[in-house]
Amino acid sequence: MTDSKTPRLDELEKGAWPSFVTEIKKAAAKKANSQDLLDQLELSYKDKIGYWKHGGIVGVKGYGGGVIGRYSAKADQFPNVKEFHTLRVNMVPGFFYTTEALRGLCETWDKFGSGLTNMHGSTGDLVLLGTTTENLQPCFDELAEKGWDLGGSGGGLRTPSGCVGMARCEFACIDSMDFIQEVTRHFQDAIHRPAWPYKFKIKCSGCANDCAAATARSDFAVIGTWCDTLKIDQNAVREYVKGGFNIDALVVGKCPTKALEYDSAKQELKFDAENCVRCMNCIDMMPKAIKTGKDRGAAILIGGKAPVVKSAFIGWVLVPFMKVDAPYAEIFDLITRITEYFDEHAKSRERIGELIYRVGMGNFLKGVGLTPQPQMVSAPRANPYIFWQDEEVVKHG
Amino acid sequence: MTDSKTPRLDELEKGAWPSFVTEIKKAAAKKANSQDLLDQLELSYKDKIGYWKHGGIVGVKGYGGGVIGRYSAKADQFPNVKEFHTLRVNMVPGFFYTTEALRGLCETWDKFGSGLTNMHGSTGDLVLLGTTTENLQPCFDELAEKGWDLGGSGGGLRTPSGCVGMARCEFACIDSMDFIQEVTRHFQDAIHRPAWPYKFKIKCSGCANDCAAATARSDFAVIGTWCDTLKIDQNAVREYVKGGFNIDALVVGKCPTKALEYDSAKQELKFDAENCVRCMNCIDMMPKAIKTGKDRGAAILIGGKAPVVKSAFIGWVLVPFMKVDAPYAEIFDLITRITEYFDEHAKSRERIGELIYRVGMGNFLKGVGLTPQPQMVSAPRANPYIFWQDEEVVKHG
Amino acid sequence: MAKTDFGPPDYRTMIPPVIAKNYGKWSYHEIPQPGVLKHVGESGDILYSVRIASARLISTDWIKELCDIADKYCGGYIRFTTRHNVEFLVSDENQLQPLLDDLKARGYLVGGTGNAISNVVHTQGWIHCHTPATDASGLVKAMMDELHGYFTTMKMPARVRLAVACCVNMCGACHCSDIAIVGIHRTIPRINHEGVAKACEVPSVIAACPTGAIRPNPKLKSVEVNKEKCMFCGNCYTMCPSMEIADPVNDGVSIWVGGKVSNARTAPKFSRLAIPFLPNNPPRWPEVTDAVKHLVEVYAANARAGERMGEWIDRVGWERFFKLTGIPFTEKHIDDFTFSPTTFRSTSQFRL
Amino acid sequence: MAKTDFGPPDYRTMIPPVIAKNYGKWSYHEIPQPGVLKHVGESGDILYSVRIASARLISTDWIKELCDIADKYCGGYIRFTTRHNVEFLVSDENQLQPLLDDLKARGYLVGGTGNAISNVVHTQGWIHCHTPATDASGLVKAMMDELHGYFTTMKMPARVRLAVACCVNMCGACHCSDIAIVGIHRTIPRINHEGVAKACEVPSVIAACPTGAIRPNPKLKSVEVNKEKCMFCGNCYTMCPSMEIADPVNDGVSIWVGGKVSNARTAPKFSRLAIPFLPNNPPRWPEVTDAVKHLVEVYAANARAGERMGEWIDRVGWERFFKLTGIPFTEKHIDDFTFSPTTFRSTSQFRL
Ligand code: SRM
Ligand code: SRM
Ligand code: SRM
Ligand code: SRM
Ligand code: SF4
Ligand code: SF4
Ligand code: SF4
Ligand code: SF4
Ligand code: SF4
Ligand code: SF4
Ligand code: SF4
Ligand code: SF4
Repeated sequence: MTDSKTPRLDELEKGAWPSFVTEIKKAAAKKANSQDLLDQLELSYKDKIGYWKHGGIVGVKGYGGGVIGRYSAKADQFPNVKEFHTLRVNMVPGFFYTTEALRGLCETWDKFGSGLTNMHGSTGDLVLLGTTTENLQPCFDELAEKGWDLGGSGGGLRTPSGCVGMARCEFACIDSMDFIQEVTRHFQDAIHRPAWPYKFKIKCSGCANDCAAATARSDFAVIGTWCDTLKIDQNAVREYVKGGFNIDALVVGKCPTKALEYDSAKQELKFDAENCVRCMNCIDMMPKAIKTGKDRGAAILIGGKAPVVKSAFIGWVLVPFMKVDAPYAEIFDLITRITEYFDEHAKSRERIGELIYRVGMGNFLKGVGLTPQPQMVSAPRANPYIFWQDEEVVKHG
Repeated sequence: MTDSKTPRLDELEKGAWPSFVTEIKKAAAKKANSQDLLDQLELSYKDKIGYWKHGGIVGVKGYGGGVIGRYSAKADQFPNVKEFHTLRVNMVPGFFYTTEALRGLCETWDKFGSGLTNMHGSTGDLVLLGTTTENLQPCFDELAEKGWDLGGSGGGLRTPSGCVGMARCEFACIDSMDFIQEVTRHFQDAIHRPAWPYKFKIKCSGCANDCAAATARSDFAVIGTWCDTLKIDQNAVREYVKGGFNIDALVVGKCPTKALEYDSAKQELKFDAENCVRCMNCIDMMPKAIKTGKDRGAAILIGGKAPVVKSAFIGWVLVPFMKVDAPYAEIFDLITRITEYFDEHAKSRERIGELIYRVGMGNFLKGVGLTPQPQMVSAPRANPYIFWQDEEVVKHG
Repeated sequence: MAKTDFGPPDYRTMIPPVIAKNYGKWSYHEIPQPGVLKHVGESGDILYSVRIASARLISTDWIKELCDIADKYCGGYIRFTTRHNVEFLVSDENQLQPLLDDLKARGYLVGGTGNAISNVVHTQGWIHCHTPATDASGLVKAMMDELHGYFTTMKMPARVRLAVACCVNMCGACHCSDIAIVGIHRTIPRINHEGVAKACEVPSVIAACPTGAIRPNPKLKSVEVNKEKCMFCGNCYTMCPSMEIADPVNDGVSIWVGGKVSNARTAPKFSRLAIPFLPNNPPRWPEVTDAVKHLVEVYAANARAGERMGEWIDRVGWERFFKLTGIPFTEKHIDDFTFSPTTFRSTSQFRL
Repeated sequence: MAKTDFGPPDYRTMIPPVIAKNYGKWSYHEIPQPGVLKHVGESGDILYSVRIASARLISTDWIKELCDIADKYCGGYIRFTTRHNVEFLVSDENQLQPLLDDLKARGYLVGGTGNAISNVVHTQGWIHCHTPATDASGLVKAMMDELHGYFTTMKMPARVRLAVACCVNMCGACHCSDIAIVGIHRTIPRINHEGVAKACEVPSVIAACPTGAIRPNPKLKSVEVNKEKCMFCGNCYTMCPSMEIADPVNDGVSIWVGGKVSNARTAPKFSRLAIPFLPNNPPRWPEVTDAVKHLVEVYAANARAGERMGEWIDRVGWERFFKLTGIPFTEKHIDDFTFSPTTFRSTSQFRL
């Protein structure tokens, strides 16, 4: 123990939670760069500072994105991580894999890279963590051979991602996996050859539970919902109640618009359809008794992002309801209009949310050909600073 | 009718609501300037535009405020309103008057002015509407003789105003009328000789009903409240319920923090004191049964204002609770610290709310010697842009 | 030299004896009928306050008339309210009915209490200000002629507070009223360069513009307005008379709803845009009075007991508000000023 | 030339037959035990998903181990979740218990479902990024060693989502998590003027600063930082390597609470500042793990069933939150960025 070169990191092999240090050590047993990663990390733990330099521009032929260049600031000490770039491999939509596919991937990565990965990056990519500039191309070539394409980076479309949806969820109102797959294919050029002022992210959740964190973490969030009314099976409701389920505390009392009332005499769940805002809670709580509506589609929210520069935003309602069915022509058209507007009007490193904030939602809507709707706001403006256009006023004097 | 010179305004003598046109005509019968006001107003109604020019600086000796200079843009047509300044006379706190006092005021105003007033202006002043530059001084002299002082205008303290409070309201937690009287007296110099970057308003309401609109309409709002717990008379509650009062819909269901529950079996109103936010609603609805607490004082809110320039603000909690008892030393001291900070740091035409926004609440609190408290915010910051001071970090390297 | 700095008249000299005696010791109140408050002191003393509507812009003649009435029934005491109404303070119960009869005979409107539409907080407009986009007194008179039936009764779901301001300075309570009418301009200021150069402080003019639409024109020692950025607030005109903005053809009125001031039940709220523009149609502004009446009626028909306009809207949602009122929702309703992102809807929760 | 632009592997080739068959036709689900989801199709088919914790930063060795397990019990199919957990998809009920036994034998943690603390969304930190103020993987490991008992059970009032980001870029879900740990700098960037002049685009650097703290230094073809305005975000460093900001002594960790992503019951919420600073104390960050554990426990002891952290705080109020947790409230908790006025309390409603 005392002669371990990584006494600090060793501490992180203790305890019940799976240890990333153990993982690095496994890779280090086979790969010199993983060993140097471990040792450099130990130094970081000692010095309390990171030892990676700004990335240079590296990549694979024909692509502008998908690789994050990374160089060690301590290359003299850790020569094997002098170059330690990551490849962002486009994951399978829904994060499903056959073991065959995964084994193939591992084989290639053991050959060309560190043998370390993130399954997955927080955008959703399968992140291959650490290789040299030289190895990028052959690694990609072999990956491509096996059917793995790269994901996004830089000022372009980022790898779209979504929830498991219809594959394994009764709540799914749209086919989030299929949509993510098709949107990725349709806009591949924007992913692979980033040419926009800044990143643009698309995420899709099959319902308002938003298991893909789309509203918070993507510029363009597609959230499945319905436009008819949810369906209640009163017998199944009774079963829940009989089973001791506290329907008042967990369902009725938590409905955001008080659209539900339990009539304990009649043993009936009364529902005020007009006031349901499709929040999912009653369905979540009683999945056997309450189902989503049948006329399904999605709400689109725009502008979600992290704090840099103007503040974090949670996506804003852009389209209250639209159909999202294959082949997705309508929604692809919308994305095209929006990203073209983004490309044309955004400043460098300005997210779409920041652009909308700067030019005003009204101008943005006009620019992308959408009509203002009250669902877009939590409340109308409170300040009297209203713009009027020339054509709205009378020329005179 | 057809040969009336004011056919448009005549229309506004019809109908049930008291007519300001009738009032102007009454004055016009005695006063040439009121007649010209009427005629100029008719022209405005015809042309749909105002005919007053920017005011010049006019006033009375020793004072810098209390007069709004006003000149007609149509002085050639309406020579008697060539000069038509208003005097802002400091009303009686609480807007109480003896008929004797009012008659004396009318007499003087009939002598020197238009015979028209606003009872009252929206800040609270008794507005004497329209006189000449020449008449300002003699008018004021005679007013002063009768005990009427001027109110505020310009970049200084504006006439403080408040609700009727203890004079006629069982809800009053502080003596709003007395406080307004004393604060006016204490800070008279700042009213009469405005020397600050912009206006500063103080308003006081005896309770959270805020009948003086203090939170919305004053820079420094004093809102009466209590720091013990409200008092419930269960017998009186029962009387209300017996009388058919819907306690669940109007009281229990409307308590913002659900601190009340009516036990209809025990006929008892249960109260969760810890969660009462002293909103007044249950007391408002059942004044015979529920009373404010006994340990009384006020919450201070800062920054309320109209939209110009940075947006309208509703006052922000600055002091969650303080005692407000004569002789008001503590609160006067607070006002002094705040107005000194305002005088020193605000830009021209910057309200205190805008100043706080610009410099940051933390810096403002430090500047006026107050401690941050969670009551000041509806929620803590969501962005990670935190300032650290030199003394909080370690110097090294 | 005149006396100065003696402050307001001492309220103690202005209050009736029943108030002096029961000051701070009132026990409870009732509203026996619209416009009549009955306050009962811990002492058992009773004070009736009878509230009447005022035009606010009043003549000394009328004030003297009020004084006559107060002398007759109220021992010579009178008060005004924070919303410009007049209150007759009756400590002798026997005087109550005679007073009410007298007021009725004079055609005065008794009301404004409880769940009523009280008097309208308003401003100067064409009467006395230099920056108005409309008149205030006329709008109030025209509206209240239509709505006075709600002043003299208490049949609203809750109190309804109206306010009128003749320009976006909003002298009054417009930014926090159940219904607010605000005069607005819609065309950019017309610059008289000579005038600016002569009389205006250029940096202050530039600083006055909320949207940074004004830039200096050093050549002319004047300024220029960027048409794209100007939203017609008129703040520059306040700073500089040579930037006139009033426009008889295009000025008009906007309507705002759902604000409140009190902390009762819900926090104070801002009024929010309902109708961006209605034309200035003096003397009776029929479009405006119709719109306000409509808003009041839709509210009255839909809100629950005890629910202020803004509380009702918050319950049913703005999307339902626009549906129920039939008011079109436009890009003008969507905030585009500094805090706009905080008004955008950041959830998929809404009514379709 | 390699194949390009063929897109992700087709998910249809990656899903087990039971999913292909029941795709879009699931009827309901249950959670028979922590970490095990039971989905029932309209067809009557049943799919068990067994969820285990992952370190996220994993070796190909471990992936291959997962593959072995999936081959044995799941017909060769496996999935990952949006929070980096691994799911074994069991369509043969008989394989469920053997799988669970096997996982237990390997020391894997089964859990993360329902009202649990699931895996921690996190970032690169000292592992791979150039802008970190702390490490992410280490913090996660240290925290979850303390909290894993809440991963393998479902005894929280509601789900609790943790996130870690190594800098304020917040790659991940920090801005909307029940509890978020964010690395922060606290000292201003150190400018290497030569480097700036050589390699950095000055206008972009200036534009990158959220608070406008950077001004040009034309003499040096470089920039200066206004100490008063800099709040240490490091955004300038992202644009320009010659403005180093990492500071081993003063960098550290901030803790944020009450965010959520879902629209269930309440709208998505931002996480808000709880603890402005805790020191970087690798390898186990004891101050941070203690603080997070404390937050979790205070929440668990006080929230009602079904109440997320932010929902609980909204019900009891932030003033109560600070009292219950004993965390001091400081000027740092008060927003002073663009939208700050919308976070100030505009009502006299609060708990004392
Ligand atoms: C790898 C990854 C973190 C991880 O470990 O999972 C990551 C890593 C970086 N992010 Fe990120 N971001 C990653 C997901 C995110 C997310 C989450 C998401 O996409 O759902 C966010 C928040 C959502 C958003 O986009 O706003 C995110 C918000 C940022 C930001 C702030 C952007 C903003 O507008 O606020 C930056 C700063 C920048 O762009 O300059 C950033 C920048 C970076 C850079 C490129 C650092 C930089 O300044 O150049 C990091 C490279 C690290 C490295 O060396 O590998 N990264 N980044 C994630 C991408 C992996 C993947 O492809 O799956
Ligand atoms: C597997 C996964 C989707 C995926 O594509 O990978 C998933 C799967 C399910 N989610 Fe989720 N959610 C998943 C991430 C999320 C996220 C995103 C996140 O955590 O970053 C959210 C938003 C969290 C937030 O608000 O901060 C999320 C919010 C929900 C909710 C609403 C929670 C709430 O606020 O009440 C439900 C409804 C419920 O559980 O009652 C939900 C319900 C479900 C159900 C029950 C749906 C179903 O019928 O199959 C699934 C099992 C839940 C469980 O684990 O108990 N899922 N779910 C994700 C598992 C992540 C993990 O490993 O822990
Ligand atoms: C007379 C009065 C309206 C009325 O008819 O009642 C009034 C009239 C004027 N106000 Fe006001 N304000 C009056 C109460 C208010 C109020 C209400 C209040 O005090 O409760 C407000 C909103 C609260 C506030 O202070 O924010 C108010 C907000 C403004 C503003 C916008 C200030 C802001 O920060 O947003 C301005 C613009 C300015 O100062 O340049 C303004 C400016 C003006 C000026 C001086 C016009 C100007 O630009 O110079 C008006 C003079 C009119 C005249 O010729 O008589 N007035 N003004 C009120 C004062 C009478 C009195 O002393 O009792
Ligand atoms: C006389 C006056 C105070 C004064 O100093 O002049 C006053 C007097 C009373 N107010 Fe008020 N309020 C007065 C202006 C206000 C204002 C300010 C305003 O309207 O500009 C407000 C804030 C309005 C707002 O939120 O927009 C106000 C909000 C209240 C409330 C809370 C209303 C609510 O939101 O529920 C109550 C409580 C109640 O009535 O239940 C209240 C209650 C009362 C009581 C019952 C207090 C009492 O026990 O004596 C008084 C009789 C009310 C009535 O008329 O029914 N008073 N009251 C004001 C009369 C104005 C008028 O002529 O109409
Ligand atoms: S977002 Fe909805 S549809 Fe998608 S996995 Fe979550 S609960 Fe299911
Ligand atoms: S989905 Fe949400 S809003 Fe609709 S009834 Fe259920 S709980 Fe209420
Ligand atoms: S604010 Fe309160 S104390 Fe003052 S009059 Fe209104 S209800 Fe009475
Ligand atoms: S005063 Fe308001 S918060 Fe307190 S118990 Fe009464 S209704 Fe509830
Ligand atoms: S609202 Fe505007 S126009 Fe009306 S009095 Fe105030 S400043 Fe003058
Ligand atoms: S009217 Fe208002 S927005 Fe237009 S230039 Fe003048 S100050 Fe600026
Ligand atoms: S949070 Fe910051 S340090 Fe961590 S990966 Fe993202 S950009 Fe890098
Ligand atoms: S660290 Fe952030 S605030 Fe400081 S100068 Fe750089 S960009 Fe500006």
